Amino acid sequence: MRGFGDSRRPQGAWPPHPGPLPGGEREGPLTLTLSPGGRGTWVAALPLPLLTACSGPQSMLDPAGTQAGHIGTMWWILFATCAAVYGIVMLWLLWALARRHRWVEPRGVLPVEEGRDRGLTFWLSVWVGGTVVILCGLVTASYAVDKSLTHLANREELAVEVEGMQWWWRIRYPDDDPSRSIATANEIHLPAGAPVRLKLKAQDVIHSLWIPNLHGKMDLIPGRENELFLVAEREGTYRGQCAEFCGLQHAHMALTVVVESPEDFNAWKEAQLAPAPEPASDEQKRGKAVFLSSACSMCHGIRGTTASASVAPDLTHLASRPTIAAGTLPYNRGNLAAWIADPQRIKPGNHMPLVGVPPPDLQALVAYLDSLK
Amino acid sequence: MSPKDSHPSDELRDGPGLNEDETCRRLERTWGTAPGLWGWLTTVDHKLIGRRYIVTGFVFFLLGGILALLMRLQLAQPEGTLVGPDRYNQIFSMHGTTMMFLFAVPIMEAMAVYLVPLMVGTRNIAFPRLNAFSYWVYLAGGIMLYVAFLLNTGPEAGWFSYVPLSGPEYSPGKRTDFWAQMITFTEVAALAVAVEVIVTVLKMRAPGMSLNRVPLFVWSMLVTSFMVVFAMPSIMLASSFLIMDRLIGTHFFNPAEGGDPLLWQHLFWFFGHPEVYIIFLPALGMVSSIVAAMARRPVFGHLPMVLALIATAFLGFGLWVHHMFATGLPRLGVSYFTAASMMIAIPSGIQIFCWIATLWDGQPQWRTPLLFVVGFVVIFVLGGLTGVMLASVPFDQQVHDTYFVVAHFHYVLIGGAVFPLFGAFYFWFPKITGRMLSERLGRWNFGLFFVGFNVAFFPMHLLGMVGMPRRVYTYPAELGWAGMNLTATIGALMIAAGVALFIVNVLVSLRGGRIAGPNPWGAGTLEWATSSPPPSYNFAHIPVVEGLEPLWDSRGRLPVVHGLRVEEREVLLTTVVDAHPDLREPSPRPTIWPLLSALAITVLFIGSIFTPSAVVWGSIPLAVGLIGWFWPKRSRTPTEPVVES
Amino acid sequence: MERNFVRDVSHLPTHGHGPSNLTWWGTIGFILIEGFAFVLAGFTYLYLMMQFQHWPPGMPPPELLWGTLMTVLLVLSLAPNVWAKRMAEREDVPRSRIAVLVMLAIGVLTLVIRWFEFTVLNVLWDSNAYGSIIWTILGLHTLHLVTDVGDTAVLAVLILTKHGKDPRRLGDVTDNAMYWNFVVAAWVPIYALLYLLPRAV
Amino acid sequence: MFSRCRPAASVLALCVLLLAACEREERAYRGEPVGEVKPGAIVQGTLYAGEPSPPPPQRREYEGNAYHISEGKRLFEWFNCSGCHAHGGGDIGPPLMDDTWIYGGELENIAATIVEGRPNGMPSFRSKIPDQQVWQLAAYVRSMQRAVRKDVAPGRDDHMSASPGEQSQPVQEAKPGGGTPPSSQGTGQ
Repeated sequence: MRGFGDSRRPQGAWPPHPGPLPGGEREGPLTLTLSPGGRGTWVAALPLPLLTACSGPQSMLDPAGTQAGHIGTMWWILFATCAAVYGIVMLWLLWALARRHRWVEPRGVLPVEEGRDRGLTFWLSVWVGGTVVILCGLVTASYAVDKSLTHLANREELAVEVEGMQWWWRIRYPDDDPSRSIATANEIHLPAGAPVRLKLKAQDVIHSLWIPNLHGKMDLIPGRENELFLVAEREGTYRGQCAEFCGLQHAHMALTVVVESPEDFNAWKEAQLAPAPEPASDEQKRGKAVFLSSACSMCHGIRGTTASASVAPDLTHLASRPTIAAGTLPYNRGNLAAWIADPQRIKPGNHMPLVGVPPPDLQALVAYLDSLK
Repeated sequence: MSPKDSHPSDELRDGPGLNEDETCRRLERTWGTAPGLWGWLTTVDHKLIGRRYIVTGFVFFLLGGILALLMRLQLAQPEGTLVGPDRYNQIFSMHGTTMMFLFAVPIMEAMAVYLVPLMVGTRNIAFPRLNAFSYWVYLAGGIMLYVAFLLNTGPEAGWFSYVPLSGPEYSPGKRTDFWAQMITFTEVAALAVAVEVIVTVLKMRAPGMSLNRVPLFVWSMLVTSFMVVFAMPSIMLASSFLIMDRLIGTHFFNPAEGGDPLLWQHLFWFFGHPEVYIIFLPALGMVSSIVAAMARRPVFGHLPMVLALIATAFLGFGLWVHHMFATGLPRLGVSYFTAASMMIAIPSGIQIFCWIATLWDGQPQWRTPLLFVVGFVVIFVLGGLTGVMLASVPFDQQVHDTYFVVAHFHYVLIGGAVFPLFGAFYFWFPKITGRMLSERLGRWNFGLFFVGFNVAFFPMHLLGMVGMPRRVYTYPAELGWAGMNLTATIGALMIAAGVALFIVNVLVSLRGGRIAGPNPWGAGTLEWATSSPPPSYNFAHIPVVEGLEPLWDSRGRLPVVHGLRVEEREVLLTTVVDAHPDLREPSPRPTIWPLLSALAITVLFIGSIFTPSAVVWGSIPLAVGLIGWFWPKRSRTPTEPVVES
Repeated sequence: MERNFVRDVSHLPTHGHGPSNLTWWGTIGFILIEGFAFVLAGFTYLYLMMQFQHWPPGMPPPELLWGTLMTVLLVLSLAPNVWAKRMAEREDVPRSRIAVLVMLAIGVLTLVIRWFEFTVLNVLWDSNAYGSIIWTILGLHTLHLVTDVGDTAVLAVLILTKHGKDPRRLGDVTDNAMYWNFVVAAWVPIYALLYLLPRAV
Repeated sequence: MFSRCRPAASVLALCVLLLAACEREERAYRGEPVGEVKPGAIVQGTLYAGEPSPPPPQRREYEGNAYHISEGKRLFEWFNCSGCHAHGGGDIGPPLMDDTWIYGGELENIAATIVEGRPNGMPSFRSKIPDQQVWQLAAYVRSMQRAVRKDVAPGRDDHMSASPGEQSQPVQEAKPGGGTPPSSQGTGQ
């Protein structure tokens, strides 16, 4: 029952039957905590006060990659320039309103004085000139930063295919040797410091991949293939989210990006290459049977078993992922059980149906899935 | 054919030969709208239709505002449970659609329908029947959308309806079809008004109002109308493609058969970006009117202001790609749009400068309209500057489709258009109703709106940068967005209170407001030369214009022309550039045909949602309606035939 | 406010031809709108063309016969059209009547030809994006033909009855002629786009 | 020529359609299972039955709902129904777009066929496909043979050589009981 007890809300009896689960569609996801430390630390970040909110697992103001760093610089340039301009306009407005004005009788009209208007015309041309100079500066800066984003593009060390689906992310690490390519979902692992090319595709509707700590967003468009080139520098766990409205569960289409040392990355990759472990306990064996004989295997695949469907996330190493349902819930057994028991309450409208697995089977199924490290 | 140029002596004309009271009485009989329901349905008076248009637009503003409040309440706390995703998606789609298509553009055009004929000194708008038709079509489209929404058939793919999400495969049912047809309704209405305004401004100006003497509000509406003419065909084409993809299986947006989802985005934003200026330019005209009257001097830099308007319009068509920076278009081409998008700050900067300069040199009168203008400058300049930021491709890639953009365009659109509009309400309410709005309530209204607006929308800048995307129906607590979202919701409630206060003010002032008189602000343009509210014929005699602010120039003794018939509806046409008197043109009388044609076209449009054959059988009643509309009728006095257009 | 009569306008005429008419300006306004819709549809055509490797994709382009016939007829129709406009401006009612009837006949003939054009496009609107856009463009132009023919028919009825004595009907003939010019002007680039371009690339 | 009452009748029909909007547009993504798919006799439809019995509730709930049918369309691809039925045109399995139904063309028949399987190749999906999805699939299959209202039938899809979309076809009633086993059918062999 790992991770079960640390839910913030009372969870109700296990197995979650009979009757509707607590939480649910009308009350939001069941539980949003996770086991302390380790995976998915971003989720554990407590609500932060406004000023410290700038840093975070999904903030462009806290860059952890080369590209995000450049864009961060661009932001500060823009911010400083625009703040200065705004200040000037506001000061002038204040002066214009508060100064001692020419006297005019009630309902009278002020004559336009040629001299004063000529003076104003001079300042207008200064103003326009200044605007042009500032804008040229900003256009140049923007262009320079834009070029720097693809500076290392030809030194690609790793290619990752990201495919947006309604409403999850299919991630592939292609390899020339097909048996060495990895398929996973809703998590990207990246070696720190390596130039990476993300190949972006979509099957259904337009999505947009946005990992603000690493780079700006790029759309995933059916019929097209886009690219995002990035170098992640600082190790850590970051959060990305779909940024193009994509339907009912656009709000729950997140992914986790783990930036780790090259050694850790290779270890993770090797682990992912392995087929699913064989069930060890009787309960797990029964869970596997449930999986293969029920609706699960119509959509999900687990390498090393007969389940080979691929329209839903590959579950071969489900238990090694930090979240389930595309960042909706932190991974733990309790959440997993709740999710399988009634996915439509937690993420209404998503494509995982209400299967109605009987409670004893559900427990076995969760035990099996939890063994898929 | 004998042109009826000579006038028999029995024809009555305005002028020195006819007693003034008698002139007004006869003009009223000629131009007045019949009382009762029939008169209401058949009227072609631009003031009645304009007023109707304004009220309808404002009702849609309130509806859109209620939807906004629902969204803010849902987002006030993480994992909110007020509405589910399906309802939320419909709500935000309806909010955007309502505000853009049913509120902002129509109400700006409505102000033009009311004010432009008065400001250029003529008796009615050009093509008054088309004007009536336009209103009915707009009303039908708006009602259709809201009825559909109440029947759970509201649009669900956003006001921008990106394909494939809005396409046949991912938006089942009729939701998006209703949205697409609503576009057709409102575009037909908007295009009709645009043509009317253009022709009114070009051909019906008072004698002497050469182009360099046209008031800035009229200029802004002229430029806006031209933008409508060139922008709206794009969205009509796009929404037709969409509805054909959905209903008869064309492949415009199907990449598997050679279509392209990005085609939609190009067409949509080729309309969608100018749309922002279509909303914003009229507001600039309003600001100019208010500033001149409140600063007690003409706006500084009339010519630069006009050139800035025109430049904005031209540039406005060259920026649409900055809505598509994240779609992976070629980098170099995209850089052009960065430059173009930033350049639009130049004309905007000129205008801001000129207004502040006018206030600086003038003698600001601290009345409510001026408060809204000051609020406009404070808010809009900030929105404009974040717009400059968004023109930068790398920065836009970060904040595109986040709450930063939500904050930006609300600063631009509420600050840039709604604040001037409220200022305009306070400014022209006495002209439209004859009574002043309360200044005290006005200050409270402004204060609540201004503070509430900033409380609601300023935090959204930061929200966007710390990762909150747009169009999410909920968000997890762990990301630390809760506090700012709650603040925004409180601000939204303050805005609602401010708007409620405005409604109270209107209701109270309609009954007990101070009587305004013809020119309560001592302003200088022609709409203030007639009584408040203006008579059905606008002016007893068509004024002659000798300067930019005719009432200030004429010092109480307004020059006028005479010789228009008083027993027949007749308007004076003038030449395009110099406004020399050219023709006396008959003006159409009230008729039911525009309403019938609008009903026929409504049946056609709604029918075509369900069956393509409606386009065929629906065109028959429409043709009947149009023939009835254009069928010539004999005038009451048979000496001069009348064309009804 | 006091007024000061400075000018008498009672001698001004009550109708005119061309740009001094409001209707003329209104027609120009709608021509601008529709013309721009044609331009955008043309851009869509070129945009979609860039999505394909072959254009048309795997089928022969529309057969030339009927489309070319349409082009010839439309261009030739300009002559009677200009004549109609002149006669109307001269306020020559009998000749204007003849001219309107000729234009009506030509209009009906174009609709017949258009029917055959649709039969030789070699693609359906729901086959692929190429089919969608050529059907749409042709449909859009047909809509203009139908509108103009309907308009001309109503005008013919008016001008042949007692309404024809009204000089304003002659103004309508002028505006109708202008609109037909637009319909022809819109067709020529469409012909090039739909019939010639696929053969050139 | 159009008869004069055609437009009027169409307007009336539109009003009815508007009222049907709520039912058509509901997104019942967590619909309570309205009825279990029971193994039962093959209902041959009202044409054959002596007394028309009231249609079961899921007919309205699923056949009248655009969302369910579009979900059925998605699942038809996901579960690779096309592998045998080839987008409804028929291949190894019988065509689904025509009006010939071996095991009954009503919603319940189709649902039962999915759950139970049929001889000559149609596997049983009992316990493999949850009830709601079975009904969705069945409703989609009904739309393929144009037996559902046009305003709920799906449009074209975003794939190659897509058919024009079920809603572009005229509505027609199923003629149940073709009686020819798929193995001896001419089509698709």
